[in-house]
Amino acid sequence: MDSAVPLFRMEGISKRYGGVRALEKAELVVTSGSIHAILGENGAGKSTLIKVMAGVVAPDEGRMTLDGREVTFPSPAAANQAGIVCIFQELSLVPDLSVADNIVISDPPKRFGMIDRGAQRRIAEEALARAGAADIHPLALVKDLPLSRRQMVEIAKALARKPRILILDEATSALTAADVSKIFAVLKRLRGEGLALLYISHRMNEIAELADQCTVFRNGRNVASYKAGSKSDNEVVELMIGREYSHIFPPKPAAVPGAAAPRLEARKLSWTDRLHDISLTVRAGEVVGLGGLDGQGQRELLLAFFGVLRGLSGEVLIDGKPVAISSPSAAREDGIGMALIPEDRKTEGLMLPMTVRENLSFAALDRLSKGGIIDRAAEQRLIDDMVALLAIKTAGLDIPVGALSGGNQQKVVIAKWLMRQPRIILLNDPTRGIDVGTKQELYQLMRKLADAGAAILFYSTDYDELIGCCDRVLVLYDGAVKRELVGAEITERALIASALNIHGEESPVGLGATA
Amino acid sequence: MSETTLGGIAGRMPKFIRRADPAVLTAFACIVLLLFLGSLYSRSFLSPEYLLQQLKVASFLGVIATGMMLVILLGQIDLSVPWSVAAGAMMACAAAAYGPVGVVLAIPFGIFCGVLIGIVNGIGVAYLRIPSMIITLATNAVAQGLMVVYTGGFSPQDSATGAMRYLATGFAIPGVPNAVIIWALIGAAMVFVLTRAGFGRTVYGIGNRERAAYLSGVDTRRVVMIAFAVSGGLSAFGGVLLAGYASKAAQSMGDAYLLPSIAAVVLGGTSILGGRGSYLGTVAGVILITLLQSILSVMQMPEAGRQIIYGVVIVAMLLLYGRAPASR
Amino acid sequence: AGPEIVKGPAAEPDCFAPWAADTQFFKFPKKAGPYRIALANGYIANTWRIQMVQTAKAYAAQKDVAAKLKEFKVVSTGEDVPAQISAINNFIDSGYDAIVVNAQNPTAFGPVIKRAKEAGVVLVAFDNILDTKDAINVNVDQKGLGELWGKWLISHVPNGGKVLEVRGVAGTSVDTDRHNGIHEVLDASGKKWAVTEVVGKWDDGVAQKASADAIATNGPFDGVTGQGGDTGIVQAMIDAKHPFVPFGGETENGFRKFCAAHAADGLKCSSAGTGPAQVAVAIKTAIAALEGNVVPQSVKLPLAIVEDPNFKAGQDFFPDQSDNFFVGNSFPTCGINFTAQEIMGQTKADQ
Amino acid sequence: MKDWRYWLAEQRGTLLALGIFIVMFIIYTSNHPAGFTANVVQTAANKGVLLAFVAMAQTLVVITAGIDLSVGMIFLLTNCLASWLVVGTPMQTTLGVIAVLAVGLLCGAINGAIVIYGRLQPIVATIATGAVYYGIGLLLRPFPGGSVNEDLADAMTGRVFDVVPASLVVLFGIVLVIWVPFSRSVLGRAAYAAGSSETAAYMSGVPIRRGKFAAYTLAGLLAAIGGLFLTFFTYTGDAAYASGNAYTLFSIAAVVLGGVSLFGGKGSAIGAIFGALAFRTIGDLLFVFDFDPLWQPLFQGVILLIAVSLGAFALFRVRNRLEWFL
Ligand SMILES: Nc1ncnc2c1ncn2[C@@H]1O[C@H](COP(=O)(O)OP(=O)(O)OP(=O)(O)O)[C@@H](O)[C@H]1O
Ligand SMILES: Nc1ncnc2c1ncn2[C@@H]1O[C@H](COP(=O)(O)OP(=O)(O)OP(=O)(O)O)[C@@H](O)[C@H]1O
Ligand SMILES: [Mg+2]
Ligand SMILES: [Mg+2]
Repeated sequence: MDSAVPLFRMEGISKRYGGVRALEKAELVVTSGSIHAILGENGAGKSTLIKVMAGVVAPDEGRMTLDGREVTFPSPAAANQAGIVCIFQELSLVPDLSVADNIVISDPPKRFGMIDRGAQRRIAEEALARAGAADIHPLALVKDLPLSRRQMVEIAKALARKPRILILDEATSALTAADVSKIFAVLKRLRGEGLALLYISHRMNEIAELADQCTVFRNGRNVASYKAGSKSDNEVVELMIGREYSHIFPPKPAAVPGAAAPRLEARKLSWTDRLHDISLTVRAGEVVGLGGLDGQGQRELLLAFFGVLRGLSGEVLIDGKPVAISSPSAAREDGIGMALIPEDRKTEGLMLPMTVRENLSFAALDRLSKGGIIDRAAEQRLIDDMVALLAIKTAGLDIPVGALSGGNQQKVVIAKWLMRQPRIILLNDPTRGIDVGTKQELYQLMRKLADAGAAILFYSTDYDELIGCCDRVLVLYDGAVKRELVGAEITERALIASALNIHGEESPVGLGATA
Repeated sequence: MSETTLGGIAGRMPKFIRRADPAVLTAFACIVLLLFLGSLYSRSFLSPEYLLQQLKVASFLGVIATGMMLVILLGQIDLSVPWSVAAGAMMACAAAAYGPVGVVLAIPFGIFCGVLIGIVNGIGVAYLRIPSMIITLATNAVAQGLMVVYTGGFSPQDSATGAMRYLATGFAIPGVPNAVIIWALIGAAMVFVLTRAGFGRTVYGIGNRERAAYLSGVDTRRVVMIAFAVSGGLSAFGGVLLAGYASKAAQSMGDAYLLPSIAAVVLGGTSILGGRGSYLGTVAGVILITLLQSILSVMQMPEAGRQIIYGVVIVAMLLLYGRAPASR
Repeated sequence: AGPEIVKGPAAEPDCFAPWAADTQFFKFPKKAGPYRIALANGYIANTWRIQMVQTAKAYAAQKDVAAKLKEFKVVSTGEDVPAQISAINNFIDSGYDAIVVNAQNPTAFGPVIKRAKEAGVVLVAFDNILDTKDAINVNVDQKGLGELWGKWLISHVPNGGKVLEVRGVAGTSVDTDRHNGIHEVLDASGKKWAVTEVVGKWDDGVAQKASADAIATNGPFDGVTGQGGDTGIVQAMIDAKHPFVPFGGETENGFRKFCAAHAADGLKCSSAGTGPAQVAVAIKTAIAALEGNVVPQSVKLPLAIVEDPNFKAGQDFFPDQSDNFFVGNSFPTCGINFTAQEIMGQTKADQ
Repeated sequence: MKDWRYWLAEQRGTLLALGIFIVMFIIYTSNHPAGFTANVVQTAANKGVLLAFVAMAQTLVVITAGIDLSVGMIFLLTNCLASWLVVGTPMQTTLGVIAVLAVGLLCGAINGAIVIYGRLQPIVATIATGAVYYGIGLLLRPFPGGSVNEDLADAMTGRVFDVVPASLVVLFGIVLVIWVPFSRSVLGRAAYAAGSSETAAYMSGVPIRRGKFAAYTLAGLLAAIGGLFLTFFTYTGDAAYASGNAYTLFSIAAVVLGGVSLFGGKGSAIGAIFGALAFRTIGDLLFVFDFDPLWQPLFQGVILLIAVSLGAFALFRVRNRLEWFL
């Protein structure tokens, strides 16, 4: 494995965005036939580093060598030519093109100068099969696929380019355990074929399973490189966050108060063929998890509560009284007080070019205004509170929120809803792509909000989170509640088993929850 | 970019300039340049009468461009301006035929007709999700059809009322044409709405990402609808003022205002994609366009040359400051 | 199946006056009535065109005319020339006997004229006429109009001086002819004239703005001539407190109202032109041709001229009518005389 | 899902436009006094093909999520130019045609360069270049006039074998020679990709700039073909501002009727062609129905309003309100 000249080397790479130092003399050495994990907090500069590598971002200074020869990449296409292929954190699929079009997009097969559709389809099918996603039809439009499928297409697309260095920037953050294990098998095979793989993830268990070599980034610098397995998880996390790291999950309260009417209740909620007779309750002070494989109706369920879906049947009750919520603006009204932290913060949670201030107060403008005029003093007070409460790291309130790192963006999304002091909080996979430190803060916050009397419904693709945070977990399968796990029943084994619906002993479907 | 030096200079400027967009500053600089070039041709381009005259004429475009800006901030466009202007003017004059009550209600009625057109646009864009570029084109055609039917069938009265004349050409404050005062008032209201009111914030929010605004619990459809209604109303009001200026309404009044109003908003640094822009910029854009048209006209440039210079100047100015940021 | 080329004079020589001495005369084969006649209009959305369409309908509805018509159809195709060409093609294919056209473009109708000739369809153009010897043109002497205005200025500003000329739509032959007429006369006068030209596009708003700018930068002027949008030009003078000066202009009602009101202050006007009623002459010509009468290939319309001090309310202008209304709706030699009410109130009366 | 279903889903917009056109055309011809004759079809085809070319031009740009408000003016400019150049001997005529097409390409290329390399928003950039092109057209033809090789013009606007309108044959040929290769080329795909998601396309190493540039340039070419046809149809050149603007706006309407998304990335020029033909038939309907002349513009406006609102019916199928916001 140790050859004299490393396959790829980056030295003294710096990149600044305005006043932010995304990278500061960063170094990286990549060798063939190994999986190199890059770790670091949100905003540590991981994505920027690999964007430099992939020709998306031009570094301010530094040099890169490939096979010992100095290279520069003026465009992603140039990096591709050199055999560097990247799966970006923000997906780079073209939504209106088909899966096959996307897979061959950088270099489609040609005949008589035109794209050869037959050949393209064969290449796509082969690549999909290699990525373990043969179930995706090559003619389907990417925009019609759920996020997790798109991620698989992204991987197939990368493989179709026959890379020498394959970079995955949080490529698994939207994937379910089943897909992840498929991907891992593929990655390990590629390593065997002599590729160099760079792997960025915030999921420690994935890194433990996969990586040969690890490099930790902090504040735009590489602070440590070590052989995988040579450091304990706690040591690694401390390297990442630069401070002592203790317990992840806050303690759960002993028992959930059960006297009053549940804050949020659903009775036989159905919607098209995606939700089937879902009944559930969430009490004030409770954190209820939604589990199951990705795409089993969890997102739709949250959207249904929030008034986004049309043609719902069944009943939704707030404090025991039936309500008809027909829009998010109805859902956030005083009597209901609901908040939704949406799935995709960049397109659903935030207006990226607008300032942190404008984003924070956006959902609470009606509360902060008198006669339609914003009370700027009140706005400032509330924003200060929120920034302090969530420890949002920002260079100022008047910079675009898009300039914050992923984790801090997510905090802004949450803070923007907390400004309304919601009574019911729906969370749609809020920790996706967020570093351990921030995650921990979010877990604490969730519990704090519950203790203060909020009812929380929490969907996560991460089983550890469900186990660590939730008082109860409802496992969804094919749009219906398959099982309810309470307290100590919430184990990884139980979650996975019921998610795959492979339980012999079927529990009384969901209805138990309404009691 | 050397921020330190820039910051140093900016630090010494008054606050409103420091906060202004470089695009807006450049636009104002272009105005000065234009006047300078004009004055080389004839001294009278710097005379107060001429400048006031331009400001007065600019205020008609200014009022119309205000509505256009609101719509553009949403990331939409309003192509129904020509016949909203004409309908506003014609209906206001027509109302005046109905006795003293008609005369009193003339202006509100004209504006109301514009609002109606705007509401149809708004329903189409916000509720039926039809691209604004196409629905406003269609309502423009419908409004034109209605006006043709109306003119032909009802032998309308089309002289402006005294009030309309007064608004467009009178002087409430000596030396300052009323049209300019009206534009200033509407502009001030717009600035206030855009910077201080919740409505303005939501407009910017929707322009940036309507989906996120909707999920924040904002009734985005209503906001879009209101914006189009306001745009229609302002176009019609522009028509009312124009009718006052010309002391009568005519069918083709609005034709000359569509492209200039879009160009003015964009020259003022507002992003045609929505979500970004300041009213000060629109003011600059309006004055710029008006001056350019007027100077070319007075220089007796043949039409062909005027069109060419007009186009080249717009492209040149946009290249100067209206460019999107580089992608890397 | 084209017309026979014959010697003059025409059937009604006073009405169907030949354009020039060498104008040819047509005699179409006589067809049995009643006829199907179509009006292929282009643009519709301005007062002139609306008034024209209304006049056409009013004329076709007159008893003696209606008796000769089986069908009178009007189609407006907008500004697009090919659409108008297609409309005429369709009329030919549908077997109309005569087609009256206000052409969007004088030169673009060659192929259609050919087809009409082959099909034996009578084609009559008016207002914007056709550049051809194969169709009938009902023609306004645009250059003569310019000459008239030029002479008016010379007679009222005898020593030459500064003149504001507000032109029409650039690139149209009407604009060029009128412009040339004015300048030829002025140049021939031997006096010194400083003419400021601006483009008013025959539109009050545009003309007013352009005039206001011109007055502010190049004024004051000793005389004004405007091809259209004249109400706006006078308005600009009033707004700028420009002294009233002699004015040669078109026939808008609003302009004549001003002329009548401010004549004493120096607004000495010559108001001349041909109103939209010329469509009636065109229809009349078509019918005459179908009846086998001799008609000139190019008919010269008389100009409706009113000059200071002869503006009479209720006859030359209508104080309670719209400013945009075009006066000059009578062609006495053709027996055509509409009142304002007849034209603009027509639909109302029908309902 | 079966393959053909994906194909169907992809072609839905085009097929819908085809359907609308066929229905309207049947209404038109069955009420036409002359009926469904070769003459009537030829007249409709000649008029429709003009707009079809301009609409195809617009489509190319719209696919990249841009818009070209100068197509109408390129159309006029090339018309004026053709009225000077496309005359004389077959050799001269051929050179003239080539020159006219080259000027169209150049205009498109200038638009492309300003939008892509100048990084200006297409709406304003093309408003401005449109003014310039119009000005040049007016310089070339201050008055309507000029001439064209009438043999060529008659051949292009006549009929092949006395049945099929030649203009339709030419249109078909242009589709085969320009649209089909473009849409299947790497550049064409780049244009689609750029329109659908410019960042994603860029990050995937797609040559977006070249793709967009090609789209704008070919749009200029197609508009010039339209301009040539206008010359063939009218035998003259005419710099009529209103008409240039009208074609620009009509082309947008045609594109939308043809199922091309103004947001980019979706649709085909074939759909736009049917959109153009359908749009033109709206105007023709006036001819066969006896409307009071003053009500005709209103009728056209209302039909247009209804036609563009048809797409809104899909809204009732939307079960997830987030789909409102693309
Ligand atoms: N386009 C940009 N404009 C301004 N600042 C940026 C931009 N991209 C990144 N940054 C800043 O650079 C820093 C590094 O960002 P980067 O995306 O590389 O972090 P990361 O390690 O990938 O974080 P995460 O784990 O959240 O994805 C952050 O502070 C971020 O705010
Ligand atoms: N193999 C495939 N090939 C092409 N398209 C697919 C494929 N699988 C899914 N899709 C498309 O993705 C969309 C959603 O897919 P799918 O039903 O698998 O989602 P999901 O998240 O698994 O939800 P659920 O399990 O609740 O049905 C469908 O509209 C379908 O068109
Ligand atoms: Mg990252
Ligand atoms: Mg499924």
